[in-house]
Order: sequence, then structure tokens, then C-alpha cells
Amino acid sequence: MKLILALIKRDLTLSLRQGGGIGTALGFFLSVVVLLPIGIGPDQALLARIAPGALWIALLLSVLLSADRIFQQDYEDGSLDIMTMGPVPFEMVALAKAVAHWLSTSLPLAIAAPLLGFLVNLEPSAILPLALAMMLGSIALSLLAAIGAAVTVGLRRGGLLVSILVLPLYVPVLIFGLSASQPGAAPGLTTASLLILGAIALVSLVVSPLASAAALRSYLK
Amino acid sequence: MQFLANPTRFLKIANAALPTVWAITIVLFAIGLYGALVTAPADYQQGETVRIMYVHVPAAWMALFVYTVMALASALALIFRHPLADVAAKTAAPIGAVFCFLSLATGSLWGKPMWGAWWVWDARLTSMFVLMLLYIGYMAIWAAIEEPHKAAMVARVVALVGFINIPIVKFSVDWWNSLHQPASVFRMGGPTIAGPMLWPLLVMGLAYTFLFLALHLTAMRAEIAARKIRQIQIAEIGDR
Amino acid sequence: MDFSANHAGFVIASYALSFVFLAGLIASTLIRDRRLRHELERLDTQRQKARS
Amino acid sequence: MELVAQDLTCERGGRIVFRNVALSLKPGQLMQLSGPNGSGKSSLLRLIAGLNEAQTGSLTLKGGSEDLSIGQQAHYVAHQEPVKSALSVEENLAFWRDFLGGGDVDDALAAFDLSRLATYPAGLLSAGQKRRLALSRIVLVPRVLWLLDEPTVGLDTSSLERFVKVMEKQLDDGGMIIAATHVPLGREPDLRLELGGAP
Repeated sequence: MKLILALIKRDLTLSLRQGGGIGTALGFFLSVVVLLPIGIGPDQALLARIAPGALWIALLLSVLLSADRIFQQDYEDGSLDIMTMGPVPFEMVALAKAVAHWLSTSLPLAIAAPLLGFLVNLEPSAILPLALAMMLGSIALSLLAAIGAAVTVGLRRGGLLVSILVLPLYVPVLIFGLSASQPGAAPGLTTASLLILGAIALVSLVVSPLASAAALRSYLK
Repeated sequence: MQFLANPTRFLKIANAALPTVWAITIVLFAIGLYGALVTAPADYQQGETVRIMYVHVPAAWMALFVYTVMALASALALIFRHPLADVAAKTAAPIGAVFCFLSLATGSLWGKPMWGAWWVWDARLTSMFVLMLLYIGYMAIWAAIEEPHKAAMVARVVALVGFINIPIVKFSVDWWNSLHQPASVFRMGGPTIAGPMLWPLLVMGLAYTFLFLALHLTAMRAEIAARKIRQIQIAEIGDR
Repeated sequence: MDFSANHAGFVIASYALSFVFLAGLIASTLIRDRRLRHELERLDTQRQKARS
Repeated sequence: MELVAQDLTCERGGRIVFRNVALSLKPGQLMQLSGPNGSGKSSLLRLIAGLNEAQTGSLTLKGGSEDLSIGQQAHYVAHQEPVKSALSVEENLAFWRDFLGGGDVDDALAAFDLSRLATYPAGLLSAGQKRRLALSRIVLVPRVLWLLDEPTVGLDTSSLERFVKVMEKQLDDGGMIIAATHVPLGREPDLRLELGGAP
């Protein structure tokens, strides 16, 4: 267990010291958010209606595009080779790296997104449900992104491929994330959607390490 | 080792000038704030909220001014290969970003009583928002590339490309804004400002400028020290 | 400045926000400057000692 | 305790890298792996480390622990350096200590005379110094089998002496070492395995 914490701690310090980690993801998130009203027009009522959806999509894309950082560096400098020879199964290493990505990028973004909602005229009452849904959803986002990152780690132009592979997996997260963050919706709907989001997170918690480790092993061969 | 040679002249000037620059900054702020909060009359239309202008407008001016300084320094570095210019550009960015953020924040605080929404995609605020993204991009480049020399070369290009885009973004956003004529058009600067309302604005503007000068000189001094430390470390490592 | 006017809170908020961020910027710049110059002096004296 | 391999064949990207390789290594023995470039030296090391699969043949560590794979009882030092330039020399080793489970960072640094550079960012190290940092990782945590790919490249004479001392200690403690190298290791190997070029 100590080993997993050591790996997460190291990855967090690395992402803070080098490459600005959350800074670039936040920059990307803001860029997506600014394009929206420019594309749709500054009409407040319209923006308010699409605000939750827009924030979710911006979150998905930000997490997705920062995903290739999860394994890339360790793959290139040979750390992954040695990590397969660690005292703990390689799946745990894959899980630890996905968790490090979640803590350093997805979670902070999931917390920042609702707070930046005012840019797209998100009603204040929608902030809390959106934050709750996004924090829960961000777990699944990072775990699924880890699979995409593992599958494309050896490829040179992996970025685009990650999107095509992972976006379909994001559809359920988006659907239930959105239905969980509708402010006016019937309470039953919100809790049900949150529960399903939690289920998706648990499923990905199991699938992601297995799939990522298998993919990484094939690249190390 | 060319870099180590010429900053000594700059350091001498900076060390000499800094105390006076700080003093001028403090005096200007005192006068400016007094003018803004006491002598300037409330606006007949907006009432007291017009006073937000005295922190919003100078911040917006500075956000643009600092990016211009960065672009100029980057051009100098590109043409004359002057490492001090890179240091100037790199250290100016965080200061400019804070001014830019403040102009956005105070703009939003000013907009709320006027437009009823914390954020309206008004032409000026939108362009300022894009400028904020340019700052973030520029600082991310320095953070992403470890080796200072390589980072400097890339950052020069990023600053210049950004600078060329500012008027283009400004023009297109203004045009876009006129296209979607928002219901309540609001002249950010209010009616033509006269006498007692105007001089505090100019003084605050000067105060912000001197504050930037003081911060920039200090930040450059620190960055030069950081680079010397890095070179000493490299030399130390090289010995064995 | 009439503090009881309506929306006066927004004025106070903008001045307070500006003060907080500018003070933070000034503080962080001064601290970094002092820390790095101090470190540089320490390294310089260390190298002098090693050389002599 | 004995590392035994029989008629190992390894194929990579459709090409037979080596065929029916056999070896047996006992504690305290140093085996030197040699052969022209591309003769599969690295592939054999990675095979033993568990990073590669052999098409035929068997590989067992008799007397090794049951529940750990050979790789988990071995250290592997490859060409690239698993060194994070944003972390300091000390932090790099501290991570490996926590990951591989134990060991003393200061001793490991001292073993390759890196103590003086402990607080420096690893990004500033030269290739040779990064090599010594990679080698100090295997001194950190005792493991029975060492798999070294060109360990002496980039090392200056004093580092080479330190490396030989470290090897001696590992062998005296009943460890086994397989080193792929063209250059003499500064210590006579007990066994040699010549990998012919691709057939």
C-alpha cells in the first residue's frame, strides 16, 4: 500500500513542478468555455440553458487531452519496465497512475468547472448539483482516460487516437452526469443518476487497471 | 558565459532605482485612492459603482501594456539575442496575468449591478478574456520546457504570435459584439469623463505603471539570481 | 464615497479584491527575490571556500 | 538456488533474435553476455526480467521464492535512465526506495559518490552521473539476480572501481549477475555466453 502512495505522491509532485499540470488543463478548459458564447452568441437565456452541458463537455475534453501524460513519460524513460518488476502486481501501478492523474487534473477541474459556470450564466442554484455530479463523474473520466493513454502509449501520434477510443466510453458518464446536474429535476432523478455515476466509476475502477496493465505489457514486449 | 557578463550593469541600475520607484508607487497610490474614493463625485447614473472604474480601467491598461512589454522584449531577444530580454519577458508575464485577472474580476463586479449578471460577453471583457488565455499559454510554455535556453527561444515566438493576434481578436470581437447587439448596451467607460473624475483615473494609471516597474525590476533581479544559481549547480556537478 | 449607497458592496469588493491580489503579487515577488539572492550568496561563499 | 534456462528462442517483430539458448547460473557467479549488436543480448535480459516472452524453452529460478516471479527477484538496468529530471537526485532514489520496498538512500548515493549532488535537480546531471544514479538504485534494495545491459558505458575510472566493488559485494553475498557488455567489466566473469548474430 505504501508503494502505491509513494507512486501517487511522486506523480503529484512531478505534475506540479513540471509542465504546469493543472494550469494547462485549466487553460484548455477556459479556451473551450470562451469559444462557446462566441459560437452561440452572448444571449444570456440561451447560455443559461446549455450551461451544464457545456461545462460537462469542456470537462470531458480537458481530462481527455491531458490523459496522454499519464504513462508517456514513464514509458519513454524506462520507469515502466522497472515498475513491472516491483513487489506489487502491475495492475496496481496502473491504478496508482490513474489516481494520480485524477487528483492532479480531473478532480481540481471538476471542482473549478461549476465555479466558472458564471461565464456561461449558470444559475447559482445549479452549482452544487453540478459540482457533486462532476466530482463523482471525474473518477470514471480519469480511469477511462488511463485506458486510452495505455493503449496509445507507444504510438507517436496517439493524441487523436485516444479521443476516438475514449469518447465513446465517456457517453454514459456525460448522460448520467447531465441528468444528475439538472437543477430543477425531480429529486429522485438526481439521486438515481448519481448512483449510476457511482456504479460507472466502480466498474471503471475494476476494468481500467486490468485493461491498462495488459495494454502496457504488450508495449513493453 | 556571455550571460553573466552584462547583467551586472542592469543589476546596478535596478538596485539603485528600486527604492525610489517603490516610494513613487506608494505616493501615487495614496493620491490616486484619495482622488478615487474621496474627491471624485458619484456618477449621476451609476452612483457609487462608477468608482470601480479606478481599479478596473488601470488594470485593463496594464494587462495590455505588460503584454506589449513582453512582445517588445521577445522581439529584442530575437533580433539581438540578448538573454536579459528573455528574462524581462518571462518575469513580466505573471505580473501581466494578475493585472489581466484583476481587470476581469473588477469588470465582472462592475457588470453585476449594471447588467444583473456576473459575466456578460461584452466586447471588451471577451477580448480581455482571450488575453488572459494568451498569458496562460505563454507561462505554460516556460513551465513545460526545462532547459531555459530552449524555453526562451520558444517563448519568444509564442509572445510575438500572441501580440500580433491581439488587434485581430479585438477587431473581430468588436464586430461579433455589434452583430449580437446585447439587449442592454453599456458604455464601459461611462459618458465622457471630466475634471474631478478624470485625474484620479490618470493617477491610478500611473500608480499601476510604477507598481509594474517596481515588481518587474525585482522579479528580473530574482530570475537573474536563479539562473546564476543554476549555472553554479551545473558547474559544481561538472567538477566530478 | 457614500458607503450606504446601493451596490456600495460591489465597490468595496472590487477594491478589496484588487488589494488582496496586488499585495499577494508584491509579497511573492519580494520573497522570491530575497530567497534567491540569499541562496546565490550562500552558493558563492561556498564556492569561494571550496576554491581557497 | 540456480537460474536455469533451456533452449530459449526469442522472436521479435517477425525475426528470430536467438534460438535454443541455454544457461545455468549459481550464486556468486558473474556471467558475461557478449555478441554483436542486435544479437539479442538485451532481449535475453528482458526475457529473464519478465518483460519479454520466449517462444520456446523454459526459464526457472530453482530455489527462488515461490510467489514472486523471477523479475520480482531481480534488478534490471537498461540503456535509458529511469531518472526524473524535475526531481532531485535524492528524491529520485527515495521514490525507488519506497517503490521497491526499503533500503537506505544515503548508502546507495555514497556507493557511487553521488552524495554531494543529492539536492541537485537530476535534470542537470551528465550522462555518466545519470548512469551512476541508475546503478545506485540496484544497491538500494538487495535482490538475488542482477540483469545489467552495458552497465559500464559512460562510467569514468573511479566510478568503474566503485562498480566493481559493488559487484564483488553482491557476488560475495550469494547474488548472481548477468551483464551484457563489449567492454571488460573490471572483473573476470565466471561464465561467458556468446550470442551469435541472427542466423
